[in-house]
Amino acid sequence: MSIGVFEAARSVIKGLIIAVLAIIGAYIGHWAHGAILNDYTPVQPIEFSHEVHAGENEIPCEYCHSWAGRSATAGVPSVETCVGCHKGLTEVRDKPDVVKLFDYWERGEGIPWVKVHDTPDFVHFRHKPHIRGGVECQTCHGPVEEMARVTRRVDLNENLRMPWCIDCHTEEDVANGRDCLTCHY
Amino acid sequence: MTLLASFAHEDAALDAARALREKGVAGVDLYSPIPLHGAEEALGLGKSLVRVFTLLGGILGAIGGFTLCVWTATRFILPTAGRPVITLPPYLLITYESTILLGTLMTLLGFFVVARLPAWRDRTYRASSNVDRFVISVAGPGAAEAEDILRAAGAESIERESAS
Amino acid sequence: MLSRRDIFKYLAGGGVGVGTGLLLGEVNQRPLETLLSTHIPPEDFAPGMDTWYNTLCRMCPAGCGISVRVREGRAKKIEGNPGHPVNRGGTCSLGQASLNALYNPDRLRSPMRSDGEGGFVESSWDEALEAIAPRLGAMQSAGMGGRTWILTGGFLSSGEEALDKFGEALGANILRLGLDTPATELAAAKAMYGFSGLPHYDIGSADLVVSFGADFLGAWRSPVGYSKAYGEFRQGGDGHRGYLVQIEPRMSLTGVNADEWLPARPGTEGALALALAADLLGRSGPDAASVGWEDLPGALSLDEAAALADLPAERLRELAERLATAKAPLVLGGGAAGAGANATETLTCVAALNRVLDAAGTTVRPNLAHAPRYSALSEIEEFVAGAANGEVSLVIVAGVDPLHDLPDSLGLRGALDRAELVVALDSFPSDTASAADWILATDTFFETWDDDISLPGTGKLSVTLQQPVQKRLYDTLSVTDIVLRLAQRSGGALAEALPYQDAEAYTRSEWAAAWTNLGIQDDFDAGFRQVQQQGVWVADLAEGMADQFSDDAPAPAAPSGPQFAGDASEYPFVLHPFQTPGLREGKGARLPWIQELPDPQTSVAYGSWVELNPSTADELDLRDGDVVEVSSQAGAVNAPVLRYPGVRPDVIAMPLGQGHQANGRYAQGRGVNPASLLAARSDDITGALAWAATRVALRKTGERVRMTKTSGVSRTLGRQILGPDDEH
Amino acid sequence: MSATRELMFDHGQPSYSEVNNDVINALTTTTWRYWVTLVISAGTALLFFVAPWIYQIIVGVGAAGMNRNAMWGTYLSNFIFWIGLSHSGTLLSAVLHITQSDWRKSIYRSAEAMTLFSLMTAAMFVMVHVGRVWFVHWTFPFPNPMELWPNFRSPLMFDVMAILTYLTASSVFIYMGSLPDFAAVRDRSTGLRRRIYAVMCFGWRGTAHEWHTLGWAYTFFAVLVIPLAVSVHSIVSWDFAMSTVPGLHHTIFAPYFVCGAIYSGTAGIVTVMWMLRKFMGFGRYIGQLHIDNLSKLLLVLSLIWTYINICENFSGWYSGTSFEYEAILYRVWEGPFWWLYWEMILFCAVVPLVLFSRRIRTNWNVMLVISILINIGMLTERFVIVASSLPRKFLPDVFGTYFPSLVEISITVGSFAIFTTLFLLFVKIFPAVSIYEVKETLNPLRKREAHT
Amino acid sequence: MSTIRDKLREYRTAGYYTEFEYHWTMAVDLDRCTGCEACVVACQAENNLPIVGEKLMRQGREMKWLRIERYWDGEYPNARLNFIPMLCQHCDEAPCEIACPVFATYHNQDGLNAQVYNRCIGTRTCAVYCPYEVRFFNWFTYTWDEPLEQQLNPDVTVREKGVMEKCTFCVQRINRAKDLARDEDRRVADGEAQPACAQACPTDAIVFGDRNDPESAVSRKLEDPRAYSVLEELNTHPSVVYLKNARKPLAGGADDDHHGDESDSRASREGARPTWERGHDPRSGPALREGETPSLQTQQADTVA
Repeated sequence: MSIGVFEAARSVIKGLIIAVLAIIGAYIGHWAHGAILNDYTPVQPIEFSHEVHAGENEIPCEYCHSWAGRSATAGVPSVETCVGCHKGLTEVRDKPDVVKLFDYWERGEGIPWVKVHDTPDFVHFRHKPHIRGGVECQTCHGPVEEMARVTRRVDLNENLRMPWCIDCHTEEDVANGRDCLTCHY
Repeated sequence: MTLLASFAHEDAALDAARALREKGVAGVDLYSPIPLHGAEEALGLGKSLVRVFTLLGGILGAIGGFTLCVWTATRFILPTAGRPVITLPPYLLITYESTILLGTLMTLLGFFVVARLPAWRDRTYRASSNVDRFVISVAGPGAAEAEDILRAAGAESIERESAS
Repeated sequence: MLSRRDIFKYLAGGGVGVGTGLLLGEVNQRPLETLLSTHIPPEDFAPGMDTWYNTLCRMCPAGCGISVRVREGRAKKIEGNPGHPVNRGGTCSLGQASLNALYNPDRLRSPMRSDGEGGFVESSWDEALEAIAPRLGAMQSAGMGGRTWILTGGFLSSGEEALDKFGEALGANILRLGLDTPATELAAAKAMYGFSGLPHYDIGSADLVVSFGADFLGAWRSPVGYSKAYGEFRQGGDGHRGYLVQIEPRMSLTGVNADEWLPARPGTEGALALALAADLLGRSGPDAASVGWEDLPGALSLDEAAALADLPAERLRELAERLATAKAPLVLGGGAAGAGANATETLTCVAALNRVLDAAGTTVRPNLAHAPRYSALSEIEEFVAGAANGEVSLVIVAGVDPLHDLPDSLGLRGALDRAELVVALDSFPSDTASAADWILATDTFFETWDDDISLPGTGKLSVTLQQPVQKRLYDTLSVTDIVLRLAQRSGGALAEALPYQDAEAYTRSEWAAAWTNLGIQDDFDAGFRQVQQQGVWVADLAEGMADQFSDDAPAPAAPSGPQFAGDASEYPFVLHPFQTPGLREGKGARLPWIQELPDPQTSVAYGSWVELNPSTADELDLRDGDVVEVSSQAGAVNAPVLRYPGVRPDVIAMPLGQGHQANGRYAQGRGVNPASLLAARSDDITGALAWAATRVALRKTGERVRMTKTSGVSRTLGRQILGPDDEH
Repeated sequence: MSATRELMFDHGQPSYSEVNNDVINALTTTTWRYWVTLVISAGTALLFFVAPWIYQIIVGVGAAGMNRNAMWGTYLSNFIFWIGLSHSGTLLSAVLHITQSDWRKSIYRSAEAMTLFSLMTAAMFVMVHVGRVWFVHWTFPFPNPMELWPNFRSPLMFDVMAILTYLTASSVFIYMGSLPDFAAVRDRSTGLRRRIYAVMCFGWRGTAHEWHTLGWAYTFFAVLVIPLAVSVHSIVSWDFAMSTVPGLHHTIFAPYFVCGAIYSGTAGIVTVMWMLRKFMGFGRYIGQLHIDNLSKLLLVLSLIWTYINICENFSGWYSGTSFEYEAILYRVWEGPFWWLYWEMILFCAVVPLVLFSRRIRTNWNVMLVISILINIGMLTERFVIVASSLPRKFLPDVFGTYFPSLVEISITVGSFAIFTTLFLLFVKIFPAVSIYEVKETLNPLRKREAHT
Repeated sequence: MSTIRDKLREYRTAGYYTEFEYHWTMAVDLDRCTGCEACVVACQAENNLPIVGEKLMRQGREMKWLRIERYWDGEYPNARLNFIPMLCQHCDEAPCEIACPVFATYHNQDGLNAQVYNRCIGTRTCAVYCPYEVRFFNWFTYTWDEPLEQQLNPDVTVREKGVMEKCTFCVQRINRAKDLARDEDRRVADGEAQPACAQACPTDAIVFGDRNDPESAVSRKLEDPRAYSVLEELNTHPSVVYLKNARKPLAGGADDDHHGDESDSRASREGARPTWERGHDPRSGPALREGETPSLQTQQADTVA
């Protein structure tokens, strides 16, 4: 008497279904991590609010990140720059984060900001050509002026991964925009 | 109801099958431990459909392989060694390989489809038919009249399996 | 069909999957990086952008101007300063690698005190100066400054001048040390051109260069400057191509590039030059009379000279013909030819040949007249004797490494051992520093102020400014800073002589003084800023800065025959130590890039070797890698053999620069130091060390090593790699 | 007809049920010796292959002895060796199937298994060879958002495609041929094994229709696989021949490699058959006729191989260009591996000449020795090609040498253990001798013939 | 439809991308080259080449994108040594480029043979196919002894184990020059982009520039009758062109052709000015700006952006 395939394989098939579901789940999980949940908002040493500075007070980006238009890196402002304004702003002098700032100032130290937007070491992203090409800061960094704490918003820039760069370079017809050596060397 | 007749000799089984066919008995099948030359003719099996699958697979593979090469090469154009983007000799090699790959896979698919595998539970199957017995099964209405023919052909034993 | 339990199982499977996916995503995230803001940025601070500072390369006395690329406060790359008259934008391998000195892992990071057992413990500047300054003060007030000896090198810089002033105020003795010093060349120039200083050789506009032993493309004087000129000489803009003849027993880098290489017997170069000069004088040329000599007494005929030098006579005659017809010939002498027992005589004959050729004044030009003084062997012996008698209280070693660079036979090690206190001013635990009681960690030249007048010169007045390109990496001071602080702490005449706050103030004041001396009317601050930008101050030589060549030198006497330390029967070979472009006398050994750089001719890296003519090697049954013992009167070293087709059969050549007993992980214990083989033989006239006048013997040890060598087969094997075969 | 049938069985024909019993018993009854062997073999694989490989992944491929001259080394030559070994199965199952040589039927299953496992081992060597094995999936054409695809112009991509196809085709081939036998195992077993084999045989019943379809499909496979096998080793040879390296840049390499592959594969079969006879008790099914035929094949292949070898050296010598001439000279005389070259000539060209003697041809033990010698020779052939050509290309200044490091030698040894382990697993999963096809070679169960 | 046909024709054109935007080319004058190896160290400094150490060097694993090859000719005393710098030839028809299965190496629109480190999987096929043997493999992840890593060029990626690398013609400098030129809406001027080796060369033996510009220094060099490519017979069309050494052959007879028929070179010498006065600043980066003083107070920082 023969034994049927599916009869014999019932438990195997069940196991397979579970395995397939687990794999699909893993894909979903991984995708969700990257695509939905991965707004990356690290805690900074000082709770500096771009919402207050860039939003309410309308300080232009390049006032502090002064090298963006001239150099590969945008640069973070020196402690001196921060203190330069805050010296005169006595009304916020007692806020805990401003106190922290002046602590740094008095200790003569730099502030160890946590990088939010970062590319791997083999990618040579240069700010200057992008700024000169008229790319808004917000295109990559998101509406920073609305953020109390800066977030890398995954819906905006897909975690700064290469497909996103390539798409823009293709759409904008950047000169040598699809040449690997433009970014990787 | 299915009639199962077991034979010890392949020529006897083939004779029986032939006789059944001549009588126009339907639902005849022959279980054997080895492929029997003459079974095709005895049971009226023609050329297998598998070859269509193989051909289709080959054609699909050839087109697919070449398209894959051309399509991928033109997605992100990275010229190499001064060669044109669409370079025939290497692409034909890939085409050749993919022809065989798809041909093989389609043949496998064809085999399963044509042989109707995997099979469901088969009550008429007897393990002895995979050792040294040749079993002829007659299913359905012809079973009654087949019994005599099978006995005449020299069946060792005949049993009945009620249909499930 | 589908039971509840099954559904739970499926859900659980999916859930585990989602969790795993999330976890993977978390794990895959890039690591957190911080972005340190500056506190108060320097005014020229530009993140992500290069800043270039023009300064001075101090790896050798040539004094090339360099531009240092600085990014985010760190020196990243060295380029030649295109506006600098010495190197005109070029650099050499050693200069390129000098960044390795700045970032060397074995650099001294603070002053070190000897623990008396060969080790060193970290100390502080206060402690260090306190240990030395009172002693200086005491010596000063007791008028016993002569018990202090200062060992230094031959740079012509404000920093050295500070040392000079310091020594003078203290009444100390100063020894200016170096293996390959230009002392003999200076003496020859004085004798033949009446010129105190090193003449400027205009290789670029010569059409024939005959070099007696001077490896001007490799390691002689100013390789970069001469290489620039050599480029012009070879493929100048006007389509002429100069012809280069190199006369030396071992094919140096210049010999490799020469059109003709004549392996003359060592020590016979002077006789050759004189014979050529006599031959040219014998021809009735229009220039012959202007020399003022009718003939040259004692000069050999060309055939005799050829026999003496072991050269084919017809090659020599060809050379004489070439010299006679050349339009702008130039003869150089140096290297081993300037370091034999008859070196000064040899170089005098070479200079005489230049005069006969009318090259003196055209391709050999006056230069800034400065005659750096180098210590003769007798002065070193005096120091050693003084130390033996307990008359040396303090030895200050400033930036030189005589225990490595100079022969052991001079007895310097014993002298330093016997001295009461030895203070080494060095950035590295060099061989000498390791024998000191105190090592005062000094800056590299990227971190401090100084200046330099190029030793070989440019035919112009040019002073290169050295300025810091980045903040000090460690707790170090420059030699000048240390001298200034010591002087101030000691008080008295020392403090009066050097009343400066630091090296920057001192350098500025020196420049301001020079400005005044030269009678420059411009605003000094603006002018100095401009020099800072350009890295160099250049002017044409004013009247009196350079002696003009005099025409009244007497005809040179015939040079004495070659003499060597060691008996020819016992020591059959002449030792030819040579400098490689990277290692030089030993400064390059601690730079990993230099250690890893294959030697140009032999492709050996990371070690020493003994070059033998293949025929000699066959005779002694030696193959590449066979370790031999090379012994002289003074000592013995073991090194592997390398068959080198460019060396005379009776000469063995060894590279200098390796064989450090200390000096950091890259140099320590690597290779051998042929300087330790050298006998304490001096040039007969100047008393300078004759480092090419030692005979050695070879003994096969039976050991074999695999050398670190990058070249596989150094023959083209019929492949047309060097260009298509010529039709003719 | 019957005379050949008699020749196929040294100890008389078994009955149908005896065939079932013998083969399935060999599969199901497992002695402690088997387990010991399996543990030793798997342990060796772990110790000599996996462990050094992990070490190499951690520190970098520098753990191997390759250098700036010889960027390829033992890993690549082993890769080619294993690919070559895989050609046995195709030859026996496909070529001899098409030519209807019945004697193949008792040995082809194991030969196909050899194909499969040596291909897997070869694929392992690709992984071991590459510098960043964690990115090796980039060689597969999978869709990705960066629109970056593999370069199909690269000979390595030909390799990827060819090996992928060959691996797929071989596994399908052996699996499909085993379906009826899986059904036989199923029928004789109970419990979990029965369930497993029930699934593995896809419910095979042996109806005339199924046999009919299998026959057709099988023949098509055979037809597809033969050109595939030829192309696979040609393509592997083009990894070499497409380069400009003197000593590798030969037009004759494709036939040379294909011939060498079949040669070493056939020798491999002899070795494996000896093992099956000795340890699995298949002496009844694998006998004089098989070894005689295999030996004749070996002899012919050896002669062809020798001929092509001479051609290769001759063209190098006759070309007169310094590159080619130097490369040949270096390989056969001047280089450090000249003795390996002559060892290869001895084992692969000289030793097989004794096969002209029938007494040697039919002596299993002697043939075992000869087959192993041939495979040692073929292993060194690939090594010599790589190790004597790559260190000396065009520019004499960068001439160097290449010696395998301990890691490479260990991984080479370990690869044999991997192959053995896989084969040991195979004999306990697959009926190592095809049951139904052996039955086909027996005297058919016929009433008429029995009576006459 | 016609666009598809056009595209197909384009894709089927052999030598696609031979029309380079810039065709970066290097000319090496072997008559000027003295083999001093300044270029070798300059390359090492610029491109973050690791220090592999003596052991690895002995195993033939040194990392030198640019090396000096040496070839002896003749025997003592008529021995002669010839140098030839060997670096990636950036062949227009590069054998290495077809070899890579993942497109980690390809030809870009500037005529550069590109090597993309992050795409490389390390099959090393390109190195085997390269007849010049100028591709180097990272056998290990090399490290720098603290604090030597502070010297590393931030513009160049530090490569990890298992990655192939080679001379890039200092593409970071080329990119910088192109960036500057684009800001000013012009082409890159001759001499503006200089690889480290060309800039360091003390004899100006290495000349680098754009071959598409007929006025460039390198274009003039290419017209020299001494120009040739190494291993020309392999048909790789290198972008590195060598000018043959003009020394008379060793075995040849007396050599008077360079000497006898010269015009008055002493007169021409008078008119000749040293090159450094003729003024060309090969530095690729911005020079010290006007009125700026170098400062001591450079901030020390891990990463400063």
